[in-house]
Amino acid sequence: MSALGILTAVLIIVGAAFYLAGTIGLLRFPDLHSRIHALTKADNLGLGFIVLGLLLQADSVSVALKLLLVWLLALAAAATSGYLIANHALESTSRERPDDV
Amino acid sequence: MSLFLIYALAATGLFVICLHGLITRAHLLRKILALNMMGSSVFLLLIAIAWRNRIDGVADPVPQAMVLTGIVVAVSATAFALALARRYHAETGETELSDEDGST
Amino acid sequence: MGNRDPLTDPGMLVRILSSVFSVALLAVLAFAVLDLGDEPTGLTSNVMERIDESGVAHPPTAVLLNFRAYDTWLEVAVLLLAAWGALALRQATRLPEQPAARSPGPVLDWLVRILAPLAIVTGVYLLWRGTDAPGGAFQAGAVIGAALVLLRLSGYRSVGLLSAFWLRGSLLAGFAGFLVVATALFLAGWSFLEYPPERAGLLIVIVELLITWTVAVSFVALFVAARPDPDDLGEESGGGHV
Amino acid sequence: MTFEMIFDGILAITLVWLCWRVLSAPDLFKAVVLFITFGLLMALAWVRLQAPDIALAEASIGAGLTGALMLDAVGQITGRRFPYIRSDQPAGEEGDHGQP
Amino acid sequence: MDTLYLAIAIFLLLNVLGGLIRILIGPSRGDRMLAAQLFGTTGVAIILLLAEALDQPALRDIALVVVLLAVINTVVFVRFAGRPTAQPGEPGS
Repeated sequence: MSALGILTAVLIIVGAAFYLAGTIGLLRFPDLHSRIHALTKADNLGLGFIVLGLLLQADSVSVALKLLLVWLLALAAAATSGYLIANHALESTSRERPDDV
Repeated sequence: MSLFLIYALAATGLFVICLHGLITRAHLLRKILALNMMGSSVFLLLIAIAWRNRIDGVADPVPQAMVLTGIVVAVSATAFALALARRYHAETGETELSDEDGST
Repeated sequence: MGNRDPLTDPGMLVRILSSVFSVALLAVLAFAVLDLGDEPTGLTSNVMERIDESGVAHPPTAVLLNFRAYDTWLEVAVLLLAAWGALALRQATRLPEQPAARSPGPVLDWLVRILAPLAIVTGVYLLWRGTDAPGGAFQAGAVIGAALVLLRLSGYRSVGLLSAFWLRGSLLAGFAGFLVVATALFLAGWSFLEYPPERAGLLIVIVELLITWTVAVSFVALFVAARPDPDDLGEESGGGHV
Repeated sequence: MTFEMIFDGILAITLVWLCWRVLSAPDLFKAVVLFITFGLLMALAWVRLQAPDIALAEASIGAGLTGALMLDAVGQITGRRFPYIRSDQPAGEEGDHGQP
Repeated sequence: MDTLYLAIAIFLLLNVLGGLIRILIGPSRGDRMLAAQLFGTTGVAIILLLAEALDQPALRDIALVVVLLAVINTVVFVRFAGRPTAQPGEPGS
């Protein structure tokens, strides 16, 4: 296995470890907001490392650009979703709503 | 246990579970979910067969095209059923169609 | 759900009977699957033999738009009926505006400004790729339609707000396009929906463009029409509680 | 026993289990979220069966239309303040049959 | 190398299985959506790994589409489906 291959393997394994951390955070953290915190960090970094590892194996510029685009979009989408869910939860708990059980 | 068998058996399992759900669940949304997944199970079986019939690594494109057609038909039917169910709910406040004997 | 006596409760009886039937059916189906054998059958070789005549290089696209164009044509008809039916349910002739909501907020607005154009570009890319790689009219239409839905959801409420004429026209475009092409070919001496090999590529591109547009508009129509119209019921308007 | 087969086996079992949970989960909202997950995993199954066209369609339709429609519908049907629910509806009803 | 990609893909699939527990136990709707959100990103990673392992470049387009459209579900949830607080009466698991 070439040095590049080893580096890819290491990066991908690190990425997978971040996913594991994210899942554990999702399961173990006590409330919604800390779960969001754990999750957005973990899955962004996890996907980031996996994309980085795969980038080293990319055989053309267009493949590399597509991988980067996927990662950047995932970053933006995850951050926004996390914000939206957190904001939503915050608003609904701070405001008393007669219709909530 | 080949890839074909794994997915084909999963497809039969899905089909039977969805059929059971379709019969026993009264809630309209649940029935729509069951119908949708039932369609997916049939597609899964067809695509598994297409994979089994591959020649030189090319899966049979005819079932694939059929399933592609089927997915669009399934999503149209699901969306229309949802529109009907929601209209029904808006009109009556009900989420189930009642039986003659009222046991829903 | 359980805890009920099957002798007195018909619902429980149905459940038990259905379970028994399901298990029996599972056994039959599993046996049928295991009995299929190993030798490949199917139409792969037939398709690959004649793919050069189809005008496209990607087998599923060739099947969809040339060899089995009938299926695709009728599929567009189903989509048309579903969208038209959903619109009729709310007795609207045009897409309504969504209930007034608070602004989507700067974060979502920022994201949508990036995502929606990119999604539309991706849709066009999938359409373009469809002739020789996975992708094609339906996937492209679905992605573009989803982008339009996303725009509507995030406060751009005029997106897809077509007049009745253009909305109906867009829903009809795919179906009508197929019909016109098929009729023209029929009059030119070919059989119905049989493309002349040397023109097939061009005709397929035209039909695909129309289908993409129809699928995209249908998706927006189906999504918006799924919400029952408060005005129809003479009640105060307002959809979700947001 | 190759890695491919392990992947397929886990995926197939998860699909069947998810389907069962979608139809038996007491909470409708939970069922819909599980259904969205089911769609995502289905796309993985299409990938494994060499049907990238279908995976593409499943991904775009599942994420872009079906999931959104289902969430919207469940919001209407379980939402207490949805204006169409008549006042004689019991206030605590989840809107799902089979709630204990 | 392909074996490593597949092994990691299996690992990520198992992660999804673990995350499903959060959907099952809730407690709030936001938690469930959050888990679904994580599955989207995990699915993208799995698809990218499979694209490399099975040598099917077209799969990267699928990953792109999943990423582009994943946010729609969250937006619909926040606007139309979110009855956000945990429900005390809801069954725990």
